[in-house]
Amino acid sequence: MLPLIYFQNDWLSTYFVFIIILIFIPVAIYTKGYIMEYKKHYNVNYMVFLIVLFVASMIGVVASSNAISFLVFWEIMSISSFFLVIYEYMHKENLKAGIFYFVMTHISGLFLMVMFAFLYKYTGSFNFSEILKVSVGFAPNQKYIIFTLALFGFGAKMGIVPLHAWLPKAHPTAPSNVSALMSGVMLKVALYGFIRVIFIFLRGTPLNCGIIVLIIGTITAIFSILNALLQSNIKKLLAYSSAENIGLIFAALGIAMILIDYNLKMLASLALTAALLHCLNHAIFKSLLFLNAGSVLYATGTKNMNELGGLHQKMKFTAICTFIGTCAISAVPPFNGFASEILILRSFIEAITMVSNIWVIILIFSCGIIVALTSGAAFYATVKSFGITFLGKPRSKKAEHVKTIPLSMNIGQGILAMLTIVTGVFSPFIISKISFYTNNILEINGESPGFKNETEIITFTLLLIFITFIIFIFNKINSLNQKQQINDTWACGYKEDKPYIQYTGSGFVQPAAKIFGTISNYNKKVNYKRTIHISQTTSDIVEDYLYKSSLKAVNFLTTKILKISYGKIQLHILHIFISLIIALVLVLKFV
Amino acid sequence: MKATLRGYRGSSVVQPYYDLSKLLKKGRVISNRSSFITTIGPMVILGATITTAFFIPVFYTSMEKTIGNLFILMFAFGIVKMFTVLIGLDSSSTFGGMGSSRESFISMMAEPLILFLMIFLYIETNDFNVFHISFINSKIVHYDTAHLITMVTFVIAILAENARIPFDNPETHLELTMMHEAMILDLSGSDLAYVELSSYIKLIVYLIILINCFIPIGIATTFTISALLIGFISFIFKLLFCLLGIAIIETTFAKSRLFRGAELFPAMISMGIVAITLIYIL
Amino acid sequence: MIQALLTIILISSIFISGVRRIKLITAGFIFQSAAIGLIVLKLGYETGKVDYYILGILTIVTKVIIIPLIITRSVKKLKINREMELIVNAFVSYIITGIGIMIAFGILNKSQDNFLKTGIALFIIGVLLMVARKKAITQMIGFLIFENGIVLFETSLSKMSLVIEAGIVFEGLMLALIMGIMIFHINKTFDSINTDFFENLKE
Amino acid sequence: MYIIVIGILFLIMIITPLIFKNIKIAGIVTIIGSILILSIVFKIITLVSGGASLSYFDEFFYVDSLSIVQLLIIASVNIIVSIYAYKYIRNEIKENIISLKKGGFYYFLFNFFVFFMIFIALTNNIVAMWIGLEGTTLTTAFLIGFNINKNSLEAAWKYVIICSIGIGMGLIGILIFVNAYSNQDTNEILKWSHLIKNPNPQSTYAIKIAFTLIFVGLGTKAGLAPMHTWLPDAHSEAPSPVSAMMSGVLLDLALYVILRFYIITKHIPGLQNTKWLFIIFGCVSLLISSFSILRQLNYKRMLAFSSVENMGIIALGLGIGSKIAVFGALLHSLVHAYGKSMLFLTAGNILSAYKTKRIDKINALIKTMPINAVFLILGMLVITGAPPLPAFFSEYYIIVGTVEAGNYVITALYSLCLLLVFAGFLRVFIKIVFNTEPGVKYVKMEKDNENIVPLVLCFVSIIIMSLFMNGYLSNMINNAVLIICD
Repeated sequence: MLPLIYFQNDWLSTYFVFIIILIFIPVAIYTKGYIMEYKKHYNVNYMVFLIVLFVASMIGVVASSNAISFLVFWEIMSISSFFLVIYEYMHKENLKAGIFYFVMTHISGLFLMVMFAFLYKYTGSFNFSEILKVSVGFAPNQKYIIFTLALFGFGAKMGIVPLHAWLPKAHPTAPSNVSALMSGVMLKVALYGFIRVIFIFLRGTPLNCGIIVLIIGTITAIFSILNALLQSNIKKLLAYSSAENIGLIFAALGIAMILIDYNLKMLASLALTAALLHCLNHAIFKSLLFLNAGSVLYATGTKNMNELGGLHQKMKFTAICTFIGTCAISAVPPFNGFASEILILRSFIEAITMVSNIWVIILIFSCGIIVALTSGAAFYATVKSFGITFLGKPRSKKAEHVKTIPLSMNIGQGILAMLTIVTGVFSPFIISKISFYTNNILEINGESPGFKNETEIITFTLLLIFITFIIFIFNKINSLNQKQQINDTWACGYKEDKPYIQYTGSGFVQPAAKIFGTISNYNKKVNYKRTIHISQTTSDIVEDYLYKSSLKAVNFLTTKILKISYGKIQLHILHIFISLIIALVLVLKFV
Repeated sequence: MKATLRGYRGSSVVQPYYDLSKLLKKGRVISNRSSFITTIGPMVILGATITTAFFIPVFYTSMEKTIGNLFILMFAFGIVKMFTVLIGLDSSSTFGGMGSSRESFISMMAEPLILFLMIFLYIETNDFNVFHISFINSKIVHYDTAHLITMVTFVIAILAENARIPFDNPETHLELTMMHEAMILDLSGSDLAYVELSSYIKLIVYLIILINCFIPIGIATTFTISALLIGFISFIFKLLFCLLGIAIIETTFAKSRLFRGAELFPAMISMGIVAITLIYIL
Repeated sequence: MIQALLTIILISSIFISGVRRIKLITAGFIFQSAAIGLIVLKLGYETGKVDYYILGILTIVTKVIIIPLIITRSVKKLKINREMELIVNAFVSYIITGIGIMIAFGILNKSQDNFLKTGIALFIIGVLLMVARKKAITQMIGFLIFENGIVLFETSLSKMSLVIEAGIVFEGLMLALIMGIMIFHINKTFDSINTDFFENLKE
Repeated sequence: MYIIVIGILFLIMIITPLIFKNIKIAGIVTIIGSILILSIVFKIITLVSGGASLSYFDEFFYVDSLSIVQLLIIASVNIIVSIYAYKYIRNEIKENIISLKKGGFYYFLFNFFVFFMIFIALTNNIVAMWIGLEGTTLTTAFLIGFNINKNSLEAAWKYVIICSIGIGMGLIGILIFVNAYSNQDTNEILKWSHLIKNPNPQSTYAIKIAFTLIFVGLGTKAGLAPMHTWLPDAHSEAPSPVSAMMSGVLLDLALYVILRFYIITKHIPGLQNTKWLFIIFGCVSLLISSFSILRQLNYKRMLAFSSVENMGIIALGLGIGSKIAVFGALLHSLVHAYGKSMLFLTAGNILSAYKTKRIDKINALIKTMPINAVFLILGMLVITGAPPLPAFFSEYYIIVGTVEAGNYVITALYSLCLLLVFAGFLRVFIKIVFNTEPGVKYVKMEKDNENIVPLVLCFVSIIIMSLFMNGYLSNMINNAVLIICD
């Protein structure tokens, strides 16, 4: 009755195991140098142990072929990640964030438990293979139930709006290598679960489910990227942006579900491929960016980008890596981000032309527009984080005296940066590989459309490099006979350029703040004392309204219920008799 | 040409090229703050624009071409944008920051228009390849409303992307009004030359895409002398026509405030939705 | 004879439910227990079973002699030996008692078993004393009355062996002892046996 | 024969503290005795492992797979607690909190208490079960009021009054229950094993009333809400070993007695719906306790509320009644015994070190008492059902049971309560263990290292459970499930 742990190896699991290990290796190398920072206050072996446990449990989740073992590993994953989040327990807010995170993951765990319980009820087994056999004949309402539970269960772990609020809390508080793992890999594990349940167990869902997923994905994307814009904490910005990427992937999945419902398997496999590819790419560049943020933190000891600046001189290598990451995340070819971005947009467009129902078309169209806006905003946000952090000149003392980064950290970043370029340039091959498998998920054979002449990107890259090189040579020749002088920036008439005359991160996003400020209820206070001082605050509206109110409700109930347990002994005796009478009435009436 | 419209005698058409050559001869002055971005940036920008120029049809198109994917073109301009913005931030000056901020804001708003353009073209021609698109569209004799609406949208997008009036004023050097200029304020000499040249090329490339995607009448579809000739002439005419149009816009409009400019985009998007519905309803 | 004893029990219990002075309550309780013991002995005499004799003797020994001793011993140390303010005042509690007895007899009007009815009446009164009074001693007496009811119940319907019954009664005695000792301690530590002082355990 | 040995052992264990004035001897004798008892219990388990049943003294004692689960819990927790008590009592005496005489008195009462519990688990006579429960009330009353002060006396008084009313009610129920069978052989009707064979009473009406009385009355002892009000006070005031024993074992045992009657009632045609008593009271307990846990200032009280919650879980599982749910319930009673005693013993260590029960007074346990901190966290994980610890499986099986039974409202409620309890525990324990006030220098206490062995034993037994889950354990529990379910 109590099952042991079972493993399987179908290609989906293999793919995700591959992602996990791919990210884990550089992060592990990075960790070796990074933990030096913690040697003073904390126990380092404990952290290493937890990380290994974390990664192992994630591999267990994606590899397990049985509901029970899936849940077991899932919970172990949550627990270990929780203890990693509160690893720096000296700061109170970390504890708060950690507790919030753990409660959210526990919610997701409970939903999943109930979901698998339903699957057990319908199929009479915890085994995935058994479930697969039976699940062909599911009635729509059964599909609805399981879909809803899966949406909440995995969604809470993925951080889709409105269940995202733990993401921007937990990721900044965790040590950077851990947040790289969490945002790069853990979210993908949740996605894996969602894909497995929806596309493999249920084999497509009713139309509404697809539409819901599409809408939720789009909302998540736009909401979280606009929040990310206004953050001045690097890691918080990155956390929001990973929520945004999850939103993109989710939207793509939604498209795929809609298309499956219209029985356009070919396109569906295109969208699914886009989602899976973006999983891989996002895993790579997001963990790269988190590692960079980690080294900035290591070197300067601050996460607030308004205090940073001009790091490119002291930390050249990190700067280059971050630049690559930034290009990738804002979908600049030939870095990997753009390949999946193209596929996602493309699946949107092709879906518009194929689907027959006009309302669905308009829906997809507007979602597509919003997604495009999102990618623009992503460009905006990441350029901000890179430019303000590394370029210009130091904005504070912290940014001027930087520690040197140990070699192992640089190696870790370097590997990931290499991966970013490689997966970008050779994306066509990866795409064709993935599409092959997505085809046999959706039980269609033959090449899906839309994978033609993707190889163009390689030609493009080669040409680009070639021409740039020519120009470079030309430039060298041409600048041989010229003097090259270096002096200060023109300071618009001031004597010498003070750091504070340059744009800060908050200033950089003023335009967006003016228009979209309400979404992350951004408010700015200017008080004109002897010196003009400006203070800005942002907070998550969903968190403010949804979570706070639910907490209020719980508190109210608690105060009411606590009254039962306290009071005079006579009252307690009365409780017994009242409950006796009620029970008697019930029993005599109904039994 | 613009000058004539403004009523005074402007400099000759080759004037810009003369400027460039002059700049190339100058030495370069680098801010002591600037990083590898400034060092390689301009060349990459120029390289990217030239590369894109290879990927578009000018006056000859066919179905056999395997290059010219519209996505790649659009994302390639992403490279340019990236580096320009970063250059702006690189030299730690005020206007650089301001310019790049506004630039990236505008481009963020312009992104949906580009997507809409692609959606529309795909609906029309069921392809993403510029060559194929122009090949197919060259068969169309009269254009329906949606087509024209999209064309207008694309024109606006071009104005936005190339930082022309009403979004930006390329001539002036009064700092508060400029975006593109502000970013490259601290470049000089050959770097400036590269950037300027690339911006010219970028404008032309956009115009060519516009022409060949929306009004590709008479473009050569067969590799014969006559066809090529016709194609070339018609192309020149169309190009001149477009430049004229831009010139008219630039002289009639004044540069609007940033947010006034931003308000144009929602309008464009609504137009886009109208166009899509038109296609499916008509 | 048995009817007379039953009436004694009922009267004493009604009397107990109203009075304030603890001595009087104890006295009423003694009467009641004595009556119950006599009833059990009488049954033993009629049926000639040993069980009943032993049960009766146990009851009388414990409830007429030992427990009142404990109570009086602890009452001696009290400053005030009367219920000052009642949660339910005397008048109302008389009425409640009456209604309770009526209900008890009403529910079981079919069965001819008066022990049963009286037992239930005793339960109600005991509960009333426990719920409506504040002094710990009164609560204890209430519980003992409750237990008297249980004894009546047993005598009416039990078919069980001697060991068990002895066990039950014996444990009742132990419970009474423990309560007495506790009241002793409570009186020492709180300087009162008023349960109003029981409010240290919050949260 | 085993019964006699057990009896003799208990006689020795009870007598020793009265004869010898030396506390050490009493403690050691208790430990040895409990170990011997456990070995005997294991022997009995091997005897009945095949689902068979033994009976001694013309079926006055009767052992089947259901009772050996309880026996196992009692005996094993007993060892742990007595090992703990050995040091605990000596410390208390060393610090002049209690006198030497009271130390002996403690052992006397405690062994009596354990004796009664074993008696309940072994006996076959339904009234004898009641006597056993009453006996536990008597013995624990003084143990709760052990160190005599205002709080403990108040708690003890509440405990005695409320529980004895409940128990009395249970007795009335049992009397009616027996009376309903007066058509059958007089010296047989008290035997559970007889009633289970021919469960048809004179009047089902009487049985309904009787079972309700029994449920509510003994439910008071089992700490089901809303009759649980004595429980938080008693458990928070009693000395830690006693509270461990009570909340880990005693509550469960009371539920076991109810279950015995329920099994008979279930076999009477037309009375299957009595299971709703379990479900409703279980849900009420879950709700009340899980909300109360959220706002506690005293960690022992919080643990007490959590045992109310666990009783609710077990009752719910028994009420659902499908095989998987009952399995979950029994498994959960096992896990809860070990986990909760572990938590209470750790709390005892913290209490003896910090001398306060208030949560806000305790910080940064990870620095001051690292070992106990680790065990606190482990205990939290065990109780809140974190895999791969068995509590996860038990709770999950109950979820599956509710879903299978098709009453989804209960599923939602149950999950909500689990979540709330989880949040409450997390808040408090993370605060206790990790929270550090800036500027305060935390030094390691020397009290940390003493009394670690019992905690280790608890955790080891939990680990052993999760290892043997597929082997002996599941067989044993499955046999018990068979007894309940058909």
